[in-house]
Amino acid sequence: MADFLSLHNAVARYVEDGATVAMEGFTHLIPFAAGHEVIRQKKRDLTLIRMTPDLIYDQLIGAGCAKKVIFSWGGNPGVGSLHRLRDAVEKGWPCKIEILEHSHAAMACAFEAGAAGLPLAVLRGYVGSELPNVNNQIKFIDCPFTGERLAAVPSVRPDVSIVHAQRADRQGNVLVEGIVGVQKEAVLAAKHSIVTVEEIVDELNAQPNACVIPGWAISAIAIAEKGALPSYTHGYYDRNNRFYKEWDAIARDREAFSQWLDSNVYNAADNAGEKA
Amino acid sequence: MADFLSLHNAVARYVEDGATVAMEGFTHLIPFAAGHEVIRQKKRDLTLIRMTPDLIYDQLIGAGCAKKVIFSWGGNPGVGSLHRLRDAVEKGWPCKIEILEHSHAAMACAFEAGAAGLPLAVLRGYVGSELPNVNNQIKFIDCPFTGERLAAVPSVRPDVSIVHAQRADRQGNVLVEGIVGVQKEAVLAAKHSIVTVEEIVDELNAQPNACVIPGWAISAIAIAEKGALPSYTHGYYDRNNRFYKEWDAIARDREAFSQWLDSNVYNAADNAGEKA
Amino acid sequence: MSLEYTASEMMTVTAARALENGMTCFVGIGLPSEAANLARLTHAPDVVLIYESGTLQTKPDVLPLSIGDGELCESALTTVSVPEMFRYWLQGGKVSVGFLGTAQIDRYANLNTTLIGDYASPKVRLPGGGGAPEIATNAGEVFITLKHSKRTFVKDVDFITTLGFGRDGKGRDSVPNIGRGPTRVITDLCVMKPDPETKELVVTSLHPGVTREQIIEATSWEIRFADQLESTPEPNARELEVLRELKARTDRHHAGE
Amino acid sequence: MSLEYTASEMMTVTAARALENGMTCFVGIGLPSEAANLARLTHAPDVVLIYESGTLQTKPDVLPLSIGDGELCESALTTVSVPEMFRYWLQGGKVSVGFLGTAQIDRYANLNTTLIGDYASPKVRLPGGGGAPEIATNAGEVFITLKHSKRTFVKDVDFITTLGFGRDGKGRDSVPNIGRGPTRVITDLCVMKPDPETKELVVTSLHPGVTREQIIEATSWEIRFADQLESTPEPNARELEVLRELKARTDRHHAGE
Repeated sequence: MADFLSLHNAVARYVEDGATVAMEGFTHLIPFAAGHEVIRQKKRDLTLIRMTPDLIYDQLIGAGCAKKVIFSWGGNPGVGSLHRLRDAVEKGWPCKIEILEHSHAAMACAFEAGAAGLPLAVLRGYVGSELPNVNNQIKFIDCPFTGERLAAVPSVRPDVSIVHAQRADRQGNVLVEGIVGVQKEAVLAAKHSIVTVEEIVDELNAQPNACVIPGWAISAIAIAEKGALPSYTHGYYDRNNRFYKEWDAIARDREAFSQWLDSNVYNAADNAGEKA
Repeated sequence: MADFLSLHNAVARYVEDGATVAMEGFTHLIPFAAGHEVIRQKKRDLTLIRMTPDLIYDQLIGAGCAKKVIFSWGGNPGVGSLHRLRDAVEKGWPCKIEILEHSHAAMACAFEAGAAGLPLAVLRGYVGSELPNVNNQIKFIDCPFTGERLAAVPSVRPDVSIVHAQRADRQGNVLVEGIVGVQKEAVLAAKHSIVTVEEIVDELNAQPNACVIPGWAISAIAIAEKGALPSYTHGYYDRNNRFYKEWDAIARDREAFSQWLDSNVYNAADNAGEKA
Repeated sequence: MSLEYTASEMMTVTAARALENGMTCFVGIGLPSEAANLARLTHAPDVVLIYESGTLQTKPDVLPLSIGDGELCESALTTVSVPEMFRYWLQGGKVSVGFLGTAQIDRYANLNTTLIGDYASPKVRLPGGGGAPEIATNAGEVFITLKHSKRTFVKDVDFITTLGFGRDGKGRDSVPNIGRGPTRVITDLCVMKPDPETKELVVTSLHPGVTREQIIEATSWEIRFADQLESTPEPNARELEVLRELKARTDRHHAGE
Repeated sequence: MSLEYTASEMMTVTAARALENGMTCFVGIGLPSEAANLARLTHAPDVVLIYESGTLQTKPDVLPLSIGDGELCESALTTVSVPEMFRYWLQGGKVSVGFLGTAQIDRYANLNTTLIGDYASPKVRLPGGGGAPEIATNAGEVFITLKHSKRTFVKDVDFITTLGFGRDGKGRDSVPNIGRGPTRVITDLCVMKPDPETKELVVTSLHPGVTREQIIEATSWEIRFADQLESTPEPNARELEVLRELKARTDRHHAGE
């Protein structure tokens, strides 16, 4: 049964220095408020897993929280590069980070396998790609029935997964609606999980086959109103596309980035997501 | 894009003698009307795949349509045995049939793998069970990352899958709601697919994450009102539990069974599902 | 004050009491389903019931006849696909206890639901494994409930459909990522638990009024009794009332169309 | 009658025309998304657009900035999880064409979106593979669209993120269950197709007003031209009108909060 905690307490309890953390949300429902809380609590040496690092990981990397990033597409969608990620990879600022790079298909399968309790995911993937040359976690197996060569990757099983969702009921059951990404898989694959929600309601009013994560499969629930901004929450508010474009200029410059971080994260309450 | 056909024409076009056929529906949405049409058209030598053979396969087997059954639980749920299945396996009436037996977990994974276009499914399964001794399609592989021994089974990829669903829109998109079983997987895993529906509507009115199978992933759609009876269609009609209990006596006796088949299938229109 | 109750009611109530509030239980149809729902309606309102049809956290008002009755879906928190049920919820380690019935059980709690006789030409063909083989290995532990008889309690099952502790009691030793297996067997006569060393089933508790002889008579192997043999507590009035109402509602429901 | 249009519009219209009505297209963000939606709004109303965010058969009214904008979900037939998208729909063989952009392409249509320079210490770190590596091998065929320049059209990519035809043109030979790969590349100057034998990209059609010299100038390898070199048909008035309205709607939409 999930505990209802403040975002501060949830992050303090479950995100330890050195932990492997997956903050998921495929463009939609990105847990920015929680990410900012991780920055404020100055967590260090995190291994950050995420299919699409996006601005949230750019911010975490720029703030010095990460020692390693496992990902499959690290850009500012529709805008360009993640300059903080690039600065860390290319120039080691604020610290050198290691990267482990996959394709989306492999990471999606790895989250699925993690949720399914398996040690590996098998896919028809990486054919002719040079990614297996630079990622020693990509192996190949032969199908015992057909002899076909298939790719295998380790499943994703984070210490903590953090996702954002529309709402929880008072038993901690969570409804995720719209672009559901790998959020459910991230929660189920992890040892611990934090779900931030827009609101807590008496009744979820979910359809029979809705994506609902039961409270007993979640460690902590924290309210974070507008906790996904500048990404969006289907049914609650739209994506702030303008901020995504503005981020390009902020992140290009170490100074501008540090100032932004001071004003919008360090010196903000834990509902900072609202202002992003 | 799915063709809208009569049930007769859909079965005539896609179910060939000797074909591998999956009629799915996990207790819910069992495609009885379509099964009866297969019996009426006297299809022979079918390899029938289904997790829970249920009455529909008992009838097909008793009618002499099957040469092989691949399954994981062959009973009359909550009532007892499938007497036609037993008579065929134990005494070869009306013909000897071969069986290939799995666990639910393995078959569910095999349908999933079939939908995913893979040749095999990998699961943590069959540990200590003697099923691998009698089913040579169960193999074991070693995880290349952890060394753990895991079970592998071939994926299910039928020539034809037949499922029943609530409704289709005029573009052939189908909504499946409630206990969705492996229906979507069966359709996606098959070379051809027939979906029978209660009705065709202008708008599906589906929720954002509803189980909807697009028309372009289906071969044929046929209207079969009450086409799942004596099983049920969530939102349309209930399960006829009484008939499931009555079936025990009908199926115990070859004569009683043959008479039932004459009255309710051979001499019935293709909406026979209604009377079952 | 003593209440009137049947041996079958005694079995169901005892099985129900095995479930603790807050457990997550993967429920087999029939006796396990009856016991699990009785638990939910009495001492364990927050027990989470999962059926293999994909219904998560369901609260049926009547007992389902099949594993996928409409009642299960309508009263569930949500309903997932069957592959997801087996992959994410069972294999993913979210189930604390699997509650199973069986046709045959042996002294090492191996279950046979496949056949009596020889596989190639069976004397009796049974329905098969269903969800049990992986429930028994992927759930945290397993409870088993069935009626006690010489026909069902055999020394060695004809076929191990579902692992208890194997042919020699060592079937789970050094297997990674496997549950604890059967931790108790509840019958209409007694409760049995595996010996901590040998894993052979041992009677640990006699139901009220049942004698050792009755159990010896109903078991095909030389059954052992625990040194500290307990007496199973009787059903209380509320348990019997709730169970009888549940069964009456269920009968009325299933008699209809 | 000749219409005024830009090279960029010429590219988008040509890319759009490559999509046939009824095709099932896995759409990359940016130029492919623009072309695919133009196709849907003009000659191919029944083209099925799929985005890797899980949105199946979507009909956005404005172009998404990201691959997962709300617009995509709201106008989709349904939205599935990302694992299901890659497993059932792409790997399951339901996609007839993958429509990709890229940062770098080489003469064998291999794509690089990983980095410029050396992997350990890159000169420029690019976003990475995303969905492309498996779109390129699991879709029936692949269309690629990008602007033509010496920087983007290189003899050998620094890194093969996504297979075209490999370092020697034989990368797909005797690989089971693999799509046909890139069948056309559409730029702002021309259309290229792989030579049926060698798989080297060959210019098959020049856009109106473009010279061979311009293409040679904008390509880092000694580009070949087909014997039967065609002239790409000009955009028509309706295509230009629909495209311009789409882009105007999109700009207005993304300028807002």
